[in-house]
Amino acid sequence: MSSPDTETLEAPAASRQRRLTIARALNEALHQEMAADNSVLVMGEDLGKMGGVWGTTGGLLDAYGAERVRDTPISEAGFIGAAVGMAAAGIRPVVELMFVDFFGVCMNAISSLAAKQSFFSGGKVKCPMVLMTSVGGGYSDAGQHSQCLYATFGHLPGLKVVIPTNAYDAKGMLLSAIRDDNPVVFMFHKGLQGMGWLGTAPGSVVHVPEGDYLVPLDKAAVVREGSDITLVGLGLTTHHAVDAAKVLAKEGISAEVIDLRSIAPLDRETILASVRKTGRLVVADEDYLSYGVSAEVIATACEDSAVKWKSRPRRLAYPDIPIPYSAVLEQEALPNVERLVDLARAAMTEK
Amino acid sequence: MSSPDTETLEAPAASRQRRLTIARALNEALHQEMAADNSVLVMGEDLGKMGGVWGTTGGLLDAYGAERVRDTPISEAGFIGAAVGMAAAGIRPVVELMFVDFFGVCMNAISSLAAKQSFFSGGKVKCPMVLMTSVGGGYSDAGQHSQCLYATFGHLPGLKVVIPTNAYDAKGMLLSAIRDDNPVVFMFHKGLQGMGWLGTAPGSVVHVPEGDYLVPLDKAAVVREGSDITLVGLGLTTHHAVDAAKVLAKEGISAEVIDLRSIAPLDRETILASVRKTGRLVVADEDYLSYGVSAEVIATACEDSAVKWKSRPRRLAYPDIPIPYSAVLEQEALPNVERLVDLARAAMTEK
Amino acid sequence: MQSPANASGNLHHRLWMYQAMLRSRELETRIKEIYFEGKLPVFNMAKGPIPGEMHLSVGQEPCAVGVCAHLRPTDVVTATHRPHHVAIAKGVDMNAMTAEIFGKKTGLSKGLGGHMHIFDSAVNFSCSGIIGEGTAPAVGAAMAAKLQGRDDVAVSFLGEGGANQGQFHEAANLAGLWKAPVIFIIEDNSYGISVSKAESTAVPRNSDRAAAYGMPGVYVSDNDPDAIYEAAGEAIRRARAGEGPSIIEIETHRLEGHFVGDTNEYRPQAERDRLPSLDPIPLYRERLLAEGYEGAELERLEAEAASAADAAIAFARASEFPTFQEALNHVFA
Amino acid sequence: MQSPANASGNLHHRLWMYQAMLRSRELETRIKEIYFEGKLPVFNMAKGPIPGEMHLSVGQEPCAVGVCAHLRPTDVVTATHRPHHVAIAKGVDMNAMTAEIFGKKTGLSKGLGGHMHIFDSAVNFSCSGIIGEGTAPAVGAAMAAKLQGRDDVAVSFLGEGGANQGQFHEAANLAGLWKAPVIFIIEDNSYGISVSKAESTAVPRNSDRAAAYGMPGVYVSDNDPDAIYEAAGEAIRRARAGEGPSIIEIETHRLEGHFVGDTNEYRPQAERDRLPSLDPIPLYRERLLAEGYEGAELERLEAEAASAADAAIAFARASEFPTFQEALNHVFA
Ligand SMILES: Cc1ncc(C[n+]2csc(CCOP(=O)(O)OP(=O)(O)O)c2C)c(N)n1
Ligand SMILES: Cc1ncc(C[n+]2csc(CCOP(=O)(O)OP(=O)(O)O)c2C)c(N)n1
Ligand SMILES: [Mg+2]
Ligand SMILES: [Mg+2]
Repeated sequence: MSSPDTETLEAPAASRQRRLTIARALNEALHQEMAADNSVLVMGEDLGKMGGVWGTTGGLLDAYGAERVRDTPISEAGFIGAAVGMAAAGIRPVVELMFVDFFGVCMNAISSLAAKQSFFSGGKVKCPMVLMTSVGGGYSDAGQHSQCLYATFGHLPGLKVVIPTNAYDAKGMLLSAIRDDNPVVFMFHKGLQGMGWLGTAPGSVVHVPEGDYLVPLDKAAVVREGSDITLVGLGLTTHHAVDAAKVLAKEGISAEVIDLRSIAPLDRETILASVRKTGRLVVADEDYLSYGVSAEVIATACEDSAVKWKSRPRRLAYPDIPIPYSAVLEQEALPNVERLVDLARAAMTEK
Repeated sequence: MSSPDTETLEAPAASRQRRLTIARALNEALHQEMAADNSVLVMGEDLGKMGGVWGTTGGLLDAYGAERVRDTPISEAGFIGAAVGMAAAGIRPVVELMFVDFFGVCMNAISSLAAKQSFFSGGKVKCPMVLMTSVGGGYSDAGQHSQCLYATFGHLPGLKVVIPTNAYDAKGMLLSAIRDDNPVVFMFHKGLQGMGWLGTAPGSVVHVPEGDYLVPLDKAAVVREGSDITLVGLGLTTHHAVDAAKVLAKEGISAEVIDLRSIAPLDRETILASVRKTGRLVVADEDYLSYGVSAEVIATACEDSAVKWKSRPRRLAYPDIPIPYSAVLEQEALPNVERLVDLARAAMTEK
Repeated sequence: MQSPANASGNLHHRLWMYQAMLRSRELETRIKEIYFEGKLPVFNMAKGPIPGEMHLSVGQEPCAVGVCAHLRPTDVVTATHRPHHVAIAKGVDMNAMTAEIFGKKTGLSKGLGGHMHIFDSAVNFSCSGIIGEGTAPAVGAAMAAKLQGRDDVAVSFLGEGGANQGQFHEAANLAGLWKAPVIFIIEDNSYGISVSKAESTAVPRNSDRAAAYGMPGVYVSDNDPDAIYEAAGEAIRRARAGEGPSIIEIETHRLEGHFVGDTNEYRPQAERDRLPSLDPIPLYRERLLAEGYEGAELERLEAEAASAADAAIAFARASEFPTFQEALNHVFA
Repeated sequence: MQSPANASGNLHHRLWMYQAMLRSRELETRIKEIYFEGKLPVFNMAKGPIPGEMHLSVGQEPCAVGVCAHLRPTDVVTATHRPHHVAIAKGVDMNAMTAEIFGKKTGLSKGLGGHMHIFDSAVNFSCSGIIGEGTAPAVGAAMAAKLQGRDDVAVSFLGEGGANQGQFHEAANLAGLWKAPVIFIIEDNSYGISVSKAESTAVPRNSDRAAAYGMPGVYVSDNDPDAIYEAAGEAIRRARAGEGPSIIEIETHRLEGHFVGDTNEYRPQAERDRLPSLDPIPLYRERLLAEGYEGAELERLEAEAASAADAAIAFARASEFPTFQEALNHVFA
């Protein structure tokens, strides 16, 4: 397992470690990969002069110039589609869709064009493109700037879809994504990004090695081992799950926490290995409930013949409503540690 | 239950019954509703002079004129977005997205604009729009003209998403959809449509009353009762499930068949009532497997405390690959009766 | 705030424009100040009475008032992520709008929408945080008026950055094709966040793109309320008369950052230094005085705007938060 | 089939164009006939050796040959749902393309793609069944050439109907902005399925829209291979020289229905009656003869095209179907 050890998600790292935010880790990965491989190009809105709304591209324009670090018009279908054409010609474009919520203006370029180049060409045309995009809410940015849409991307074939939970994974996964010959949708959660102007889950800020390393794009991580119940999360809900596990530990409940990291492909083996051990499952997802990640994880476990259920699986997800602006409403709709703990307790006591 | 009785899906209707294809039933619904309500307007590509690629709008142009039956440019984001503006002003637009596969060029108009008008306006702005769209493959139209994408639409809040399985439901559901004050994504399966140039599942051609009647948009139908196992389908896979049930019946297995009809909202009660009775479940879905309808149905049943499982739930869905062109490959990838029967047999014998 | 098109005529349109600009400015000045409440010392966007992003229209008020001075409540306006000036000029209820911005139950949308989703069906105003999203619905609204035999028009506001969205192309083509009574108002403030117009747009003027859609295109320079009023008046007259759509591009200025908190650092220093001198409100005040309007009258309007803004803030602050049931109630009509 | 830009020079470009038109026509004539095999008596699109939709380019061959005569294998072409003429003119392997259309393992994409997804990486050709989809990748391909220091160009073919897609606007703006060496070829056959250009497009000519993107726009009338050759030559020369993109709109004719099976009934009778007289191939033959080309030479090319088409069909028919493993193998690279 190439992710940082359990402790990094749980406790401040030892003092001599270099702890970075996800934003800084992504920025470092981009710097290093652009230096190492001059076929890498960065393109999107406000990535150049401004360094990216999400702090990922700072310094790249100065270091690599305007040819390789391109600010674009507000034409997502255009520049993502253009990236596919570049990728076929041997360039490795990293493009940004500023908010995943804007997918509707450019989804064809992603799910038809990028995702199907390999298939339609019988494997002859490659699309080594990374689509970085921010997900998640919790800061009252309302219904067009706060969605996760994990399952929207996970459902459509031909895309790899990943979401790192901490800075170590973020750097290693972005390096893997850029080197991958396939389109990778690289989601970063705003509540983990470590921007100055947004609160950040402390567990996302972890030690990040300076050098080059890869974290695989197809492996979930067991971020905490346990024996009584499996808690599955992704993005911010992984942190909720770790926090819930700590609360449960005080009650004598040993929870194993799985961070999906990738939803396409979904690492079904890691999920199954855990649920076969614990016989109990709670999935925490910030995406909309219906036809979401939580259902897929539950179905995966329930289809398996080797799981011996001690209680029925449960899920916590965003209700099937647009994301309300008012903070009181949004906070009530979001999954949180308390509700996750409640569900885990229920799974321990009820059938 | 307002759908035709079990027999209509299974046997030719009595001779004095008026049996229509889904295409004719939809056409009749549009004619009747345009006559009854002059705020209804039809808009899309090739719907006027040509009468619609899917045979749904024949005769409307002559009957209601070019103001109310509008051919459009190939500008889906434009005309669907325009329909939202019309709908807010009291018009009831029925628009067509010729193939659901083209969603990527106009999804913002559907999932952001149409779907969220009510929510964003605190209930003050309505969007009584019907988006008709064709789904499904099986006739070698390849990877951009054969998808179902049920879950893609079902996952996003603010849309009602329905798919009729026979002409009776088609007419009654379209009338309900037009009169509904919300955006309804009305999917019709090409393999059920009854176009001259496409094969059609015979069970879709059923008696359709001439008059006005409504079929609800939020209720699944038990199209065949049974006690040993529940088979859940939607669109074409409902017909597969009925056929599978007939095969199973010969083996002494009593299968109950549920036609979802709506995936948003999903009629969880009808599913649960059946699975509580049978304790066995197989879901057949022509949409991509992961994060699809099949997982949601399984998760719904597995979350329920009242289901006493006799064997684990199973699913048959389109594999997570783009749809191949070559007929031999496509047919191998599609769910079919045989595989559904196999899964049901396995559910009867294994844990 | 009724537009002069509907007001009983005793308020001259230039005073109305001045007043509407002031109202927007006074409200946004207060919003900006309150926005920082609770967010400091370490700025955190999630905190305070006005959380989330906040895009101010400071400097762009002339675009709103010059256009909306011609509109009736039954005319439709779609605006953008930067909506306040247009909303106020269109006559959106300031108290309810402010309450919405505070996420309160008394807000236009009961707090479900927020600052980028101001919907006021009483005056047919809406806006959206997705660039280009309002263009096509405006065409639809215009066609609805036409089909229903009304001589109402629709106006779609967008930024110069938004004019590079495909949706705009599709909407403009539909409008030209169907001779829809719609006017596209492009507020050219030279920037889409940090990206300058020269870095985003292949031609110097979006008004020249009108020819691609068979409609007139007009460029109004200098952020001048009177010139905007003239140009918009002619376009709206044409639209009402069944002569079809228009594009008007207006040279305007974003005096603040893209959103509150953005420090405009990507703009050249000389340009930033010039910004205060470009404030259209004092410039218009001078012009009105020079042309013989009474200082006392202007002061009265200024005081009125300030107190309207105070009242709106007070109303919003005093209002209750919604209950969660509201969020569940309005997913569907 | 190498274009004259690469051929060793012994084949004059007009003969090359004639030959490439013939090849496309001969192949499509056979495809049309075979398309009905197994589908009758009750036409069923799912049946026969060539199932699914089939869009023929019959009548539009001049657009393909006049442009591709200037291209090299390293130039990129993106085409549409109506791709055969362009593919053949770009030098796509006819046998492998035909096998793809038959869904065979020897097909360009092993039968995974089909007629709307002809991909030949040897000559940098691709196409797509979604209207407008090829426009932006062409801009990207053009920028790649520029960034990699090659003087290759990219050409995006689209229909006049496709020019109303938002993607085209975004791609054209990017191209103009970045001075990408890309040429947009709009095949104006007056129809998008049943919808005429007048019913879909706010302006008579898409070439006039070029001004909206800061690039030259040229309209070529009369479906004339030589005129297309001239116009394309100039645009491609400009692009290779770093002078930026162009739009060329070509008046052409769809002599068949939108797809095989479509009977063109929505077209006025007089227009349908006129169609056979508009066939560009006999017209071009007459011109070549009138200008002194040898009849025998033309007959040789005709025979060659027919036998190339026969060979392609025979190759496709004789090939095996793929195994399902192929479908699993290529979801990812
Ligand atoms: C489709 C889409 N892409 C990107 C964004 C992010 N974004 C918000 S405002 C903005 C700049 C808009 O520029 P312009 O249209 O000129 O309006 P202005 O902000 O200058 O008023 C961008 C890129 C968005 N909201 N929607
Ligand atoms: C985005 C999208 N919308 C609609 C269609 C359905 N469709 C296929 S071909 C076609 C007409 C295309 O017209 P045009 O661009 O003029 O090309 P032509 O068929 O005349 O070659 C349409 C509407 C599609 N394939 N993609
Ligand atoms: Mg701007
Ligand atoms: Mg055409």
